[in-house]
Amino acid sequence: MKVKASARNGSVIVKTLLAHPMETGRRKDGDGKLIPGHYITEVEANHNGERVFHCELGPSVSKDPYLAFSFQGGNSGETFTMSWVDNKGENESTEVEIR
Amino acid sequence: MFTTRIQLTLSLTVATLVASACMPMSKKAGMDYPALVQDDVTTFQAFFEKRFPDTEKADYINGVYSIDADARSQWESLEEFPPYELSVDQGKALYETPFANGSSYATCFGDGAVRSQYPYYDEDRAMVITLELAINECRTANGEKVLKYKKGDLAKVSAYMSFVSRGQAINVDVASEGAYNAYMDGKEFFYSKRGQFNISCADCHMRATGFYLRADVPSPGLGQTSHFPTFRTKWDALGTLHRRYGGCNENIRAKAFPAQSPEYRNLEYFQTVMSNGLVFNGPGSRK
Amino acid sequence: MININTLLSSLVLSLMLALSGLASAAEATNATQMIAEAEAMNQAAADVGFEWRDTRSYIADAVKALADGKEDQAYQLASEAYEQAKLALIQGKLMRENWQQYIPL
Amino acid sequence: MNQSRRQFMTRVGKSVAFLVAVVNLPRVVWANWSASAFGATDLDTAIVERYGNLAIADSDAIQLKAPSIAENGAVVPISIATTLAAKSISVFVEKNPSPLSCSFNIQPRMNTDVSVRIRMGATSNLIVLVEADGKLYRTSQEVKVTIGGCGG
Repeated sequence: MKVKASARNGSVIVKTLLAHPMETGRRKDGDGKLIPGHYITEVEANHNGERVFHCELGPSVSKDPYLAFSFQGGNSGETFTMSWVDNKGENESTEVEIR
Repeated sequence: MFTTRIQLTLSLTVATLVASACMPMSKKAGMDYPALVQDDVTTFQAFFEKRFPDTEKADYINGVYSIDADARSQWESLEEFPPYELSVDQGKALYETPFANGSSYATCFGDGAVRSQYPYYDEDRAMVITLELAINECRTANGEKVLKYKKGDLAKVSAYMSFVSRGQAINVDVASEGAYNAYMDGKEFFYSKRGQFNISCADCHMRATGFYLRADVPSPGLGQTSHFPTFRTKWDALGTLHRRYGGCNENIRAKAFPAQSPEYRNLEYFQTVMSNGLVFNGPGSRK
Repeated sequence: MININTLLSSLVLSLMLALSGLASAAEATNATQMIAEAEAMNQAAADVGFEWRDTRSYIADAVKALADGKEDQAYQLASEAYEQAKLALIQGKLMRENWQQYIPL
Repeated sequence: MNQSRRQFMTRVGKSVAFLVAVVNLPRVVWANWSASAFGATDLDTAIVERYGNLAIADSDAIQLKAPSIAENGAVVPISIATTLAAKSISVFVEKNPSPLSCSFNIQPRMNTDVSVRIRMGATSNLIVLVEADGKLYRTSQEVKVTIGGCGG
């Protein structure tokens, strides 16, 4: 997970790229067999114990999903966490420093 | 299916036949090659200035995005996390990994920021040397196997070297008869119609640039060599300039030349000369 | 409908052919000969650097058709390859002499 | 579209370098993913599964930024902003096999300004619905998707 977060005008602007294949479940492999769907279903961000971002994704979001959003409050030097979970229950959480 | 017979006829006109009889032959001894070439550069760049008065000259290094706002905003979004970033990192690792004999790419290229030294005309060997060729020659000189020219590790090393060279000025000299001949070969290639579609590089990248060719706007011919190797979404990988040349040629249904063939090296030489005054900004990301 | 351009163009084509010393149309009477002529013509186009993308695959298809006993199809495919190669060669020669006429400046 | 497992793991591995720290959080409690809405295969069903039968009205208080011609249908960048007091923002692609692409649930401190890259299988209308005041507000735009060109 790559995250860039910067504080600007009272908001924290976040841009993130989640490394994930986002298999749609419709693609076939070399032997003509369907590759099972494997995609991120939810992404969220928490700052000071409060959820500041939440998104539900489907398999039609691009490979290595890119998301940009912003939330109020939060200052340069503080941290927040970004997390995702996919349809197989795999997940990742990252603590991000606000620049 | 069997219709090729008539496909050429459109452009083979009487006029060209007549004109061919009065073509002067050039390439005489004692010519001022730099001045001749500078004239070409000035005329070539003026063509694009006139076609796209709103585009800053320096912006042509961004290819079609210098002339297509809709595509540019998509590209800028992609560049938030550039798709070539990982390749550049891998290229750096490759660059720093010693060869079996203990030397490394750094033995040949120092810190790697040498993009603007290529392509150049080697007087002794009487041929154009490109960065990719030099990378492989560095390998063979150190007892390593050559790498494939179109993609993979070689493209990654080239991408890393381009990355650390970003901003270097394009300023290719054409100072000798040999260099001029190579330049003229590239120029001839650029303007010659070829393939079943009978289309030249110039047809798409001068005549048709800025217009839709089916669903694509061909990029301007100015600045095309500044940003390679390029990560194409279509390839989902990095590819070198000569890989792109091959793809272009196949698109017009001409048989592609091999990467690093004299034809493509001379074409790269000519095209880079045409972009003199711009800067190298590779690696790039494109559709 | 024949317009003047088409007419002139075909005139030029035949003229070019005559000048190029390759005036003879293919004289092959069977697929084997036609394939050989197509190969030779395609090599000539390649020698001037103007081979087309698909000519070789037409020849390959012709060879395959012949091996499958489809003589007529093989002959037709080889003819197509021959025509492609012939035009590619004309194109190459024309461009070699006249490329400066095509500079859009 | 191709990404081998190995590449994927390399990426995951690499991304660690970008982190301040990888922390072991208590297992995040995830909201219910709208499975039936994401699984719907036509636009109307997807909307109903996501939002029930809320009234829909076109609105110019939603700014949708999307290309008119996608450079690549696999990566179509879109941005959405609205001045409405949004509770959620959902993106639908009419002609995708599953029209609902993604859905942002607006949190109290979250600004109503988001960007995402989506896949579009073919030229289609892109429809954005903003849920506010118990109603749905809509804006849409056609995005052309082409294949097999020379790539410029």
